[in-house]
Amino acid sequence: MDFEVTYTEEQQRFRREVRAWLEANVAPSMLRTPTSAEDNYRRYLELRDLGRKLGAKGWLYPTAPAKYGGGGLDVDHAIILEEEVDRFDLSLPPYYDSGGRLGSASILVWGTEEQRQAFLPPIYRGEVRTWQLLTEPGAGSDLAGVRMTTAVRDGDGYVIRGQKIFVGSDNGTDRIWMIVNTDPKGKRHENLSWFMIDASLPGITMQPMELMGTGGEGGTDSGVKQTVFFDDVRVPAFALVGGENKGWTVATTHLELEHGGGGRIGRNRVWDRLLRYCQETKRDGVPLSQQQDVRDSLADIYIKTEVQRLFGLRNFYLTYARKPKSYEGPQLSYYRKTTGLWMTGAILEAVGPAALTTDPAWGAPSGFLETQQRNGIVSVHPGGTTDIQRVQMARRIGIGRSTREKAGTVHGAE
Amino acid sequence: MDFEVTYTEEQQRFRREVRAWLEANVAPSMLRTPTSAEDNYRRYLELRDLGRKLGAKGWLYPTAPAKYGGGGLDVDHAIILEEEVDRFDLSLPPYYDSGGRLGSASILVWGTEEQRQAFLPPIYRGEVRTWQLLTEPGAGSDLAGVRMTTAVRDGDGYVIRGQKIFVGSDNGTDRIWMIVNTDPKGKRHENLSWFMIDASLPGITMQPMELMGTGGEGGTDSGVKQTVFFDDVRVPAFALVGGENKGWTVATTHLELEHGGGGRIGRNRVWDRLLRYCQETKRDGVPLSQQQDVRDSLADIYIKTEVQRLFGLRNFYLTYARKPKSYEGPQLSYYRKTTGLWMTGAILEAVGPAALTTDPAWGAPSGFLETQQRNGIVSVHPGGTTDIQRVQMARRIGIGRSTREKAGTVHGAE
Amino acid sequence: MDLSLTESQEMLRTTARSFMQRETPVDVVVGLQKAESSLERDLWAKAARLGWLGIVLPAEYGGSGDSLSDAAVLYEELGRGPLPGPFFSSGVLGALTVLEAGTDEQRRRILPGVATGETVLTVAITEPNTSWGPGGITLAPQGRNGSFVLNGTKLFVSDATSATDLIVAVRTGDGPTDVSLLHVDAKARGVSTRRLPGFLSWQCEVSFDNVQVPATSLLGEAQRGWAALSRALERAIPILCAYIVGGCQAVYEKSVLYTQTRVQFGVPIGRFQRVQDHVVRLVNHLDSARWATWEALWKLDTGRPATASVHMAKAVASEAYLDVCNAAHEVHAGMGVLIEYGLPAHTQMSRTLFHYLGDPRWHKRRMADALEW
Amino acid sequence: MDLSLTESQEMLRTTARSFMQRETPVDVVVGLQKAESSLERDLWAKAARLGWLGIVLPAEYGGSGDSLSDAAVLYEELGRGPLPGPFFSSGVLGALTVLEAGTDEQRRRILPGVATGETVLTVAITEPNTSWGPGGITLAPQGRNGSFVLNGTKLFVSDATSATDLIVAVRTGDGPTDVSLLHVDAKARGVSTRRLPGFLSWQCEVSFDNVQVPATSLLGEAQRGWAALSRALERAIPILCAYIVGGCQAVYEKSVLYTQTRVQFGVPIGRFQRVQDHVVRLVNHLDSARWATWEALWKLDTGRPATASVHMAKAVASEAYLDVCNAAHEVHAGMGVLIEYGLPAHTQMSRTLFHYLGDPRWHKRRMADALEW
Repeated sequence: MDFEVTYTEEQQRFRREVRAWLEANVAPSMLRTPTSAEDNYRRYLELRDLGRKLGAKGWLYPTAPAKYGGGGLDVDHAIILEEEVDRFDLSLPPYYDSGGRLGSASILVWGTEEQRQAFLPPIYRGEVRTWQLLTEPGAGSDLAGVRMTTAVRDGDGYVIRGQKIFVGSDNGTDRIWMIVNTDPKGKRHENLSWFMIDASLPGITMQPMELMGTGGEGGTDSGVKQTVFFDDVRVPAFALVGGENKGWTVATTHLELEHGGGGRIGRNRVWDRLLRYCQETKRDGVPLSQQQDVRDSLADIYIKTEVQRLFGLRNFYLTYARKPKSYEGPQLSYYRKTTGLWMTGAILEAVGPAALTTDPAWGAPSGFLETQQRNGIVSVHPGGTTDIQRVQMARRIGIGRSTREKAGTVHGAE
Repeated sequence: MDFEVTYTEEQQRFRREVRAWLEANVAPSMLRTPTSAEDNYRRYLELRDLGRKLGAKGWLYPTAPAKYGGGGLDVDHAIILEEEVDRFDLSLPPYYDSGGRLGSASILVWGTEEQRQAFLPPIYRGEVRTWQLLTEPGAGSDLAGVRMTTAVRDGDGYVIRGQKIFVGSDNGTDRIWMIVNTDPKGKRHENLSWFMIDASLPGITMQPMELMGTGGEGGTDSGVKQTVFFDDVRVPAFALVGGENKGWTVATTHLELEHGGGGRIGRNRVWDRLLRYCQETKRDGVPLSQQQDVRDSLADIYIKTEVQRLFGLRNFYLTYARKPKSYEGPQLSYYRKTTGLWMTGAILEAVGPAALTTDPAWGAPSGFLETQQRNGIVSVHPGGTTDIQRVQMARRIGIGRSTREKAGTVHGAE
Repeated sequence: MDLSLTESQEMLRTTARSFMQRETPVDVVVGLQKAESSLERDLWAKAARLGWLGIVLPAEYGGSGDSLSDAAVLYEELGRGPLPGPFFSSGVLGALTVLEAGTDEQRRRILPGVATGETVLTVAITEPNTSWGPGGITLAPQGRNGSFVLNGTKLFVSDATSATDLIVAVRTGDGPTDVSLLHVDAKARGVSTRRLPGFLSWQCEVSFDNVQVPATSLLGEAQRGWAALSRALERAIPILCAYIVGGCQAVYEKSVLYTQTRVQFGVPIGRFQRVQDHVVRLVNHLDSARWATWEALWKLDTGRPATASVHMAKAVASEAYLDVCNAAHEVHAGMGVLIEYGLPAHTQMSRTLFHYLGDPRWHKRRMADALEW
Repeated sequence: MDLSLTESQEMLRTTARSFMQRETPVDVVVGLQKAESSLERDLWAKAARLGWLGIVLPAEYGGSGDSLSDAAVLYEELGRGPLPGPFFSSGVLGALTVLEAGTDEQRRRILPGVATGETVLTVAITEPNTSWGPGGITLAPQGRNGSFVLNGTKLFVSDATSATDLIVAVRTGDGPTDVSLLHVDAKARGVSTRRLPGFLSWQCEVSFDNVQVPATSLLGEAQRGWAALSRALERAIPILCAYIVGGCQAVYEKSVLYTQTRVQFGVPIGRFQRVQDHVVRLVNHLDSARWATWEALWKLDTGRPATASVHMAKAVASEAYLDVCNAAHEVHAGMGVLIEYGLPAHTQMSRTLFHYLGDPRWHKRRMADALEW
């Protein structure tokens, strides 16, 4: 076995190139905690700009096929990129782009050649941001139960109406990747379809939801998600991906990736900052990290983050070495979610109420522990609750149902 | 609220009477760890003898109606008896008598007057020992699925055939309290019946099962349960309790009591001995109880045993004050079982491998910790697994089913 | 043995519950969350008229002379909100501290105003070291012209932004428990209070910048402050636990209702064993907290040694509320994190009270000490 | 990056698994449980012929010179039984200790016999204080006529009743790590061994009553014993972890099969979410232990600093096996406690190995030290 990528001289050169480029193009201010709504928006625009620059180099979606505007890089180069971006506390993309990540992967597998050519380049180049729209008031864990948002064929297009909730973050989106019901009387799993549409179409309105936290992807802890309303929104037929009423098949790819099937390499950022905080914060003259109770808590937390890293590494390896997977995707997701929730208690016990405040004097730097206290809870739900992850695991292990369920396809045309 | 029984002068006199009687009649040798199978049998006979003496005074089943040979005592006197017996590390009855405890309670509720008069006095007086026979190879958690052991009407009696497992302990029994299928083609919950029969009837044979532990009631950690075979055993129709195919109704009483509905007062014996052991055992010159890690474990263990005591007290109060109950019975059972299993790990961590050995030099006195290590695991299953207890809790809380399920009746004719 | 409430306790419960339903439905509780001060004038005045602010005080000091168990019945109802405001800080911990520490003159001067609600107390104990033991108290006043001068910070002080009077624990000697209590006007020059921002409820910073405190503000005798405070805490903590039990109960009821009404996969989600198991975990915590709390209250009200029970109750209740909220979030998934739904108010309160007056580890260790292992 | 086994490792796994299936089915493993000695002559001889007893030894000492990862593949298969016997005690920990501590002469004298199986080693470290640190070693030999005289007890020594040779850690100075290793003939006058009875697997008491040990029996140099033992432990522990992973894997497979075939309430019990959740918990532990173990092995085999990883692997694996067995018992209910079913052999082994070579708390603290927090 080999738990590390062995880099060639050429790859090390690439690393140096990436690092130099990032140092030149990532301003430290991009990582600031916004001081106001306007500042938040300005910061967002800076990150989008960075995304476009990364996209132009093929580094925004490094392993995506070059012919559609992706980087076309092999996995080793992609790892180098992820590692280097990680050094700046950023992810790829450096802003919330859920529909871009998951929609593009789905389109790669299930879209027509024309759709790939039309939809993928703007995503891969960072020209558009895309949000995914799945949940409805009546369909959360039960995604197959989507019913409130419908698309009805009308001439050369479709008319969408309905409502989606828990969408995106703040500062709006360019594109929408959504699942709707296209046959209200149809059988379960045979009545859904996916659309990739413009967010600016007439009839689409958004209204922010105020939440305890967002638990979102790297950096976007705006505390806001949107309710999106569709009032007879006309979309072209071309926007339908994977075929009418074939949406559940497409969803298997989408969900496999969302459920952790793709794996992940890289360290746990909360851990790094937590350790540093405990080393730098003294109580009664002694660093927290030198107090036995705190040390014991830190050891438990560290081990869980390490196991999570190892699960992510394994899934990453299985994905890119194209090895068969079964329960590993939802296992990573389940482990990550339950660990995050458990960590809220472990950190609170270790650090005390300082973990709860964003106060610059008495809380942890940039309130990162307070964010963890919220997001450790909130993250348990998006992309499938812990309960749903266990449903998936059990099916793939081959218990609970008469036939063993397979992992969704995550490799597309290349 | 009042968490204690307030005793009258008369009751305190009763306590002194009980204590004096027990001191005169309980030989310390009864509590010995048997040195051989023969010694184990001798000890059993001594305990049976003690049971008969208790029975003659009405103290074996103190709250059972006097007219059937029980003590006819009120709850305060019963508590005094239990507390005093507890001081001798004994329970009432002082030997494994599951069928006596649960069978008599069921007969009190569901038996005819003739059956009460016939079956109850020998139990209450300690003249007979009774085992309960419920589990079959194909029906464990699913008690309603009993099918292998059948009783077929034949003239003035029934003929029983089949097989029961996980029965009793060692040294045999006098009576058998069992559930059988009396209508193999009948509907679920409408095809079972209970019988109270002589264990000496022709056609009944027993074969010991070797187990990791028994997890049994007070004192009988023989490590043995029986498989009982019934080869065309003829029993009188009078042995049928509660009516043919009415067994599921009778079972609700039986199970409510078995699942903790009756409540319990009294301390946790493992806890008392564990604390004493940790105070008396030094490592590197320091008592275990003075070492911070051990102290922390002890605090966690103590709290769980206290909560268990409080749940038991609450159920005891609800039962004897005849207040309505819902999930409290299975909650106590669930808590007791999960706590016992959790304690195996907590004790192992606190005490180290000394918890695992019965060695007189290096283990805990009489190997009581080793017994806990086994029985904490084994006790999770008898009388309904932790999973089944949660099924019951959920139904009674009113979730999971359209109608809320009620607790079984535990009060009989008096 | 009798594990039911008395008739008068049942009445108090009914009164309090209908008051809460009328005056503080979920939207009111949620609306209060962002206020700098937790005290809502109108509510406060009504509570005073109901006699709630002096519930633990003897009649001679303007209170109703109820038992701690009676007070606990009330606080269980307040906890259901969870109703913010310095009810506990002033009416229980503050009141009991003055009762235990003050001279009779001081009690007569301070306590009637507490009962009427004019005086709002809070007790400032912890400092940046966040320790709840006497060793954690390092704020030492300097003496000047027979009065005290305070310079320093008290941290995580509950409801300080709504307090009129602060009881401040200060170090006045080198012995481990050489602590005194000062009664400080919250509006005195040099005193500033602010609510700490974040995922916590009205835990405040109190800063003292050359604050002059007259000698007469010393509650009772010097160096006896810790002993008095310990007695007050022992009686106050179970009432805080009752507040927590009320919170757990409300979250339990919310969760059961949700499992019964939320339909996914064509059935109410309560049909799924995993969802049931979250509720089972929740109710086990709830009942653990409830009975540990009530046994401690019973011991205190009947004059039994209660120290170990009180420590156990706080440890159990703190852990319970935290995990009850976790379980409820698992039941509710996305719906539970909507601020307007009301669950986040409990979640935030559960995190706050996890540490307030001592976290579980602290109380478990004090429990072990009290049991003389 | 490559997280798969090499071809030769796959072959070793196949060989070992078919050997185990043929030679040590469940009834054989269960049958061995009560024996005073864990060593079954016939099995031992066959294992020796397969080269398993010298798998970690260089060729010059009669071994096969395999990597630790190779050895781990073998031990994962042995752990599936769980196959008892001093395979690990002699062939891994004993062999590595002699390799690390001994002079070249001593290695040449002792190790070839280990590889052939004639010599059966065990390393006696812990004493009644049950500590795995150097401070726990208090057994101090007296010098007499240039030889050592031993009086005292070593406790929880694995497989001592089947050992021909003991490596005994003794205290020979007052410094914290002033420990030396003695090579003692298990049949020497005054040495007695007995298996401790109870819910544990071949953990033995070794008593020394005026045992004369010649000076030449000192392995390597005096006072250097702890350093050598630490190096040996660092390499041996991940192989023990692999044995544990094999145990977890076997219990997992048993449990999955049972959920698929056991019918209750008319359906296989795997349909019930609660049963599934026991399996989920189980497989999460299994995979945690597996990957933590394999990363530590990889670090050792590639010469990377591995100390923290080794400590983590043992902590994770110890906790995993314990709770994997708990989860399996919940899946199996009554059936799981039948001795003949084979699960209790794992349960007992999981309890034994929880502490053996250091319990999770011990290793977590050493991990924190190694990470220099």
